[in-house]
Amino acid sequence: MQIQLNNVSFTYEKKKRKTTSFLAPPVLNQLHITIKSGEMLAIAGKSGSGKSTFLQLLKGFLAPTTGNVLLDDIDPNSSRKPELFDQVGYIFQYPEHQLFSTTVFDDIAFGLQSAKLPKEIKEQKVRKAMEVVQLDYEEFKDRSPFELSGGEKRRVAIAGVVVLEPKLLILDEPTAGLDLPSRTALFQLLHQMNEEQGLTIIWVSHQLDEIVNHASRLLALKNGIFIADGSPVTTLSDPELLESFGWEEPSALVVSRMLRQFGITSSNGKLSPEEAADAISLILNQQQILVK
Amino acid sequence: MKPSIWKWSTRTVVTIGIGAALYGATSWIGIPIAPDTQLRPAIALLAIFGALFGPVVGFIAGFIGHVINDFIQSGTVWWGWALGSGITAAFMGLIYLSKDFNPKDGVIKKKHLISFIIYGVVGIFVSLAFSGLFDIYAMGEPNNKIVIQVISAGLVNLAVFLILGVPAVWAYAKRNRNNANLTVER
Amino acid sequence: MGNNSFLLYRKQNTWLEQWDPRMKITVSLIFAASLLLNHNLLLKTAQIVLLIILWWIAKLSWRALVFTLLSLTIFFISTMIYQSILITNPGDSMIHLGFLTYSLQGAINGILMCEQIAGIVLLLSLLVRTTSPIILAEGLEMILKPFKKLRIPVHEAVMMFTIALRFLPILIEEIDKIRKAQMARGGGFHRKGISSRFRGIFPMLMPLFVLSILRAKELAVAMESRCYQGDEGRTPIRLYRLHPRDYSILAFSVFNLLLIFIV
Amino acid sequence: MIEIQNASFSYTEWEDEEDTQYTSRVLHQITSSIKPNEFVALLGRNGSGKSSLTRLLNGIELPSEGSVQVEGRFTHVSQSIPLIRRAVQIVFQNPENQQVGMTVGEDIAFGLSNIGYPQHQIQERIAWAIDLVGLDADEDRPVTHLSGGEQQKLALASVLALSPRYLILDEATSMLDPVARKQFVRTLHEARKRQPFALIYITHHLEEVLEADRWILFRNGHLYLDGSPDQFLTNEALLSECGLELPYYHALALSLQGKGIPVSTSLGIEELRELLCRFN
Ligand SMILES: Nc1ncnc2c1ncn2[C@@H]1O[C@H](COP(=O)(O)OP(=O)(O)OP(=O)(O)O)[C@@H](O)[C@H]1O
Ligand SMILES: Nc1ncnc2c1ncn2[C@@H]1O[C@H](COP(=O)(O)OP(=O)(O)OP(=O)(O)O)[C@@H](O)[C@H]1O
Ligand SMILES: [Mg+2]
Ligand SMILES: [Mg+2]
Repeated sequence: MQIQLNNVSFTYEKKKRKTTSFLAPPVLNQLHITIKSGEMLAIAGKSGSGKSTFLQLLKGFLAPTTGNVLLDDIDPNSSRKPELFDQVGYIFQYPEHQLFSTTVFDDIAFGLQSAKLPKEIKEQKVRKAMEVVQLDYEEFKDRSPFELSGGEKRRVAIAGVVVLEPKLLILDEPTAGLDLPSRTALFQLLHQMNEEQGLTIIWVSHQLDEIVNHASRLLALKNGIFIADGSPVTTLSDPELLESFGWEEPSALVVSRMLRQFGITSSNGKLSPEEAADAISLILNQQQILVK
Repeated sequence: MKPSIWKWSTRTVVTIGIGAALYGATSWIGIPIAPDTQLRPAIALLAIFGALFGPVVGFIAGFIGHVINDFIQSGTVWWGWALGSGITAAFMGLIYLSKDFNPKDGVIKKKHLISFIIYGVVGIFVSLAFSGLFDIYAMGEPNNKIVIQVISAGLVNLAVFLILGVPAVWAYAKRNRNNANLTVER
Repeated sequence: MGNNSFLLYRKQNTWLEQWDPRMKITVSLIFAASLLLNHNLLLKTAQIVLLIILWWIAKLSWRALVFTLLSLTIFFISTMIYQSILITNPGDSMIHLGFLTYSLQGAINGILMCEQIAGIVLLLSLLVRTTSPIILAEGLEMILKPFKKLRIPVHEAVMMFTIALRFLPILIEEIDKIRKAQMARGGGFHRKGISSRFRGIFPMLMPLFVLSILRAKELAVAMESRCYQGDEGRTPIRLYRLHPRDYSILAFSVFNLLLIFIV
Repeated sequence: MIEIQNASFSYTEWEDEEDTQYTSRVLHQITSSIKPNEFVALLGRNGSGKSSLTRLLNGIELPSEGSVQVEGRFTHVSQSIPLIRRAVQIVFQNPENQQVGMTVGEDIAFGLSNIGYPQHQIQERIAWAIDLVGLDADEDRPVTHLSGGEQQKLALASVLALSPRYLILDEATSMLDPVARKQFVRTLHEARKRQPFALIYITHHLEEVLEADRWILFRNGHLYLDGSPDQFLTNEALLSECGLELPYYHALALSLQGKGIPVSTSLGIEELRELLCRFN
């Protein structure tokens, strides 16, 4: 699904007749942006810079103060078709905001209700969704989603949305609180859905290496506008941009660049530690000067 | 074990506070069924609160919830009706006092349901009679108008209590029975 | 809805807001008493005018005033009808208003009654619109302090009230959140039609209830783990001191009460 | 000193009949201790029992077997609970559950008021705490108008204001941006220098706890291993078993060492450059 934002601004203060309201700058300021179908888009920025607000605009939870949001060239807000937003899957910043049923099974299956599927298929789908978030079906299906650990809640929340097979998936800091295996599994799943179904994925993250590893495009939000928009590798090795956020360049990029400078590698992307080690040892071995 | 009805732990204080807020918040939801009469699901909450936490907690939560809701919606409090909300919840909470009733552990029997319904029905009409009399004496309201109001409000509340409140308590208890069975080892 | 806009109080730092909350509550009570005891048309009208002037001083919106009064119209009308039927002394001169017939005394009684209701409503509105709920609660607790000696749980009651006030907007938002969460899963049955709205209520009510109970549990834990143990050893968050201003307001309201008996 | 002796724990909501036992035991016979001023990291996979353990430390929950002692006081003695709570403060995983006040200022003041903080200093203390965590909001801001990260900052501020001797942070920085997180860790260390307190830090990211004195690894409710970070940093298999990822440079160093290239474990960019220069 393609998304287009035309001149979108947003402010939480309602317009009042009195003057005070326009003193505060808007949270989002005149955004112009197109997100193409099948992108893996990461969004980064300071706490409180408006990332969650931006995502809520895309899901229709909030309506822009000015400008419009187009989903596949239709503006659901002005054309009174809010059901278009139903194609968007949304995972909240706090999983508690997402859970409401009395058992994990019911919670995950909630979205399947309207489809009127036979019981076995429903169960199968739930089982599969729980599998991808690494929750054991038998152990968890009858437990209350509120009596789980933080990471387990997060996984239930993700499963409940993934099971719907949306056309656009929005995740607000999905990896906060997840351990490594579930993070890996989550991204494996996202990549798979992205490649096989052409699903558009948008997520917020504070982990720069995660962005470098998984995003095809990065939007960096500051003072209500996207001050950078492009491939994560180039964006995150741009000293000026890093400076303006106070970020440190991800180690993978630093090392890869150094290896490039030394002519050890020619790839202009990023290297995992193993790849870097391989390249280094290869070159050292080639030069036959490995001192023992 | 059920805690005593007079215990004022932090937990109780907070539960009453949030219960009151909940009653107030759901009072915002109303489905108009006839001019001047609304189906307010909030009354079902009083039932759940009374049944789960007893008459005292129910009374205070209902009373405070009503007061606050009145404050916010119009800036005025109709004390008679607020006390009435409390009384309704207190009556529904009488079920809490019967010894083997324990919805938190999933213990609820047919006879409980019957007495629960009786308490509820009595509660609804006692409280409305009270509110009506309160209005007549304290606010100098004309009484024939009040009588009509009391009867129609009573019927509506009764319907909500029977359609939403009773099944909700039943569902809550049933859900806990399932859970309890699952977690017990032998 | 959304936000806290439905909390009536908004910080404006007007003159009325600076009054000591204890005094404000006391004065309101005295004023309410004088409204109830007063049966002089002129005096009562003056009191209403005074309240409206205070409304203006507090920089409250006129729309809110009109709205508050409009919400009472049913009571005004029913009271006036009631008075017309009830009090008819033979021999009184009659006033005809449309289909209603009044004796002079009846009309005055009706107006007095309406003024009484309006006055009390305005008074309460003024109180809650010019005082932050927390300050109001603290004031109430200080006034009721003597009752603590009688082992009446004043602190607990005030705490409940405060929590209820704090959570009301949050729970209303929570309703919205549950709706959003169900929407996030493609459930769209909160949109059109009365019947579907009714069907939408049960799936909302249960989660809301369960969530609130959970909230209560978590909040109790959070409060206790931040060292809360009832009102033992608590210091009030704010310092309250009575200024000459507060005493003069008290004096005025007592004078107002006495005036009724003099006239 | 916090001493945990043989503590087991299960979430028992319904504990009436004596002969019922619950399978949901989440902690199994934990024995450990935390010394004053120590910096300890609790690590482990989701659901391994980290948060549950922290709830035992200030008496929110009591162990079903064994005991927990804080500065010589048992948590199951109800008279000592107030003193224990003064000493041990927790920032919970979900900051929303922690907010008591309606505005930022009231929330911070709540704890201060409970401990009988001198009235005339409360305002000052609130400002101090807001400043300490770098919260970009004045004290009249309603808590419901804060973003996810700002809520975490508020939770930290209201707990730091009470100057605890043991501070437990349960993934308290998971929603802060890298700068805020670094700044926060710096302020914590500053604060600890001025007025030492023990720090118990839960996270899923090892970079944040490289400076810790001790790492405690959890697995399925068992205290699995307890030792200095250096001990674990060379054992990638063990760490990944506990759901942890080595920081980039550590992983690189391990890989290089595996290939027989002599680099130190604390490999940094400078060392790498030197290595490459030497051979080029
Ligand atoms: N309901 C609200 N009412 C008023 N202001 C709000 C509301 N929600 C958020 N804000 C403010 O709007 C700004 C943007 O908030 P948003 O939640 O979008 O930030 P964010 O980028 O997601 O931050 P984080 O990474 O901390 O979650 C913040 O300054 C926040 O304080
Ligand atoms: N309130 C509760 N009632 C019942 N069981 C619970 C409750 N909270 C947690 N559990 C269970 O206890 C176990 C340990 O949970 P805990 O919260 O301590 O994990 P954790 O190590 O903090 O994990 P995470 O990294 O995901 O936060 C989990 O299996 C969880 O399902
Ligand atoms: Mg956010
Ligand atoms: Mg946890």
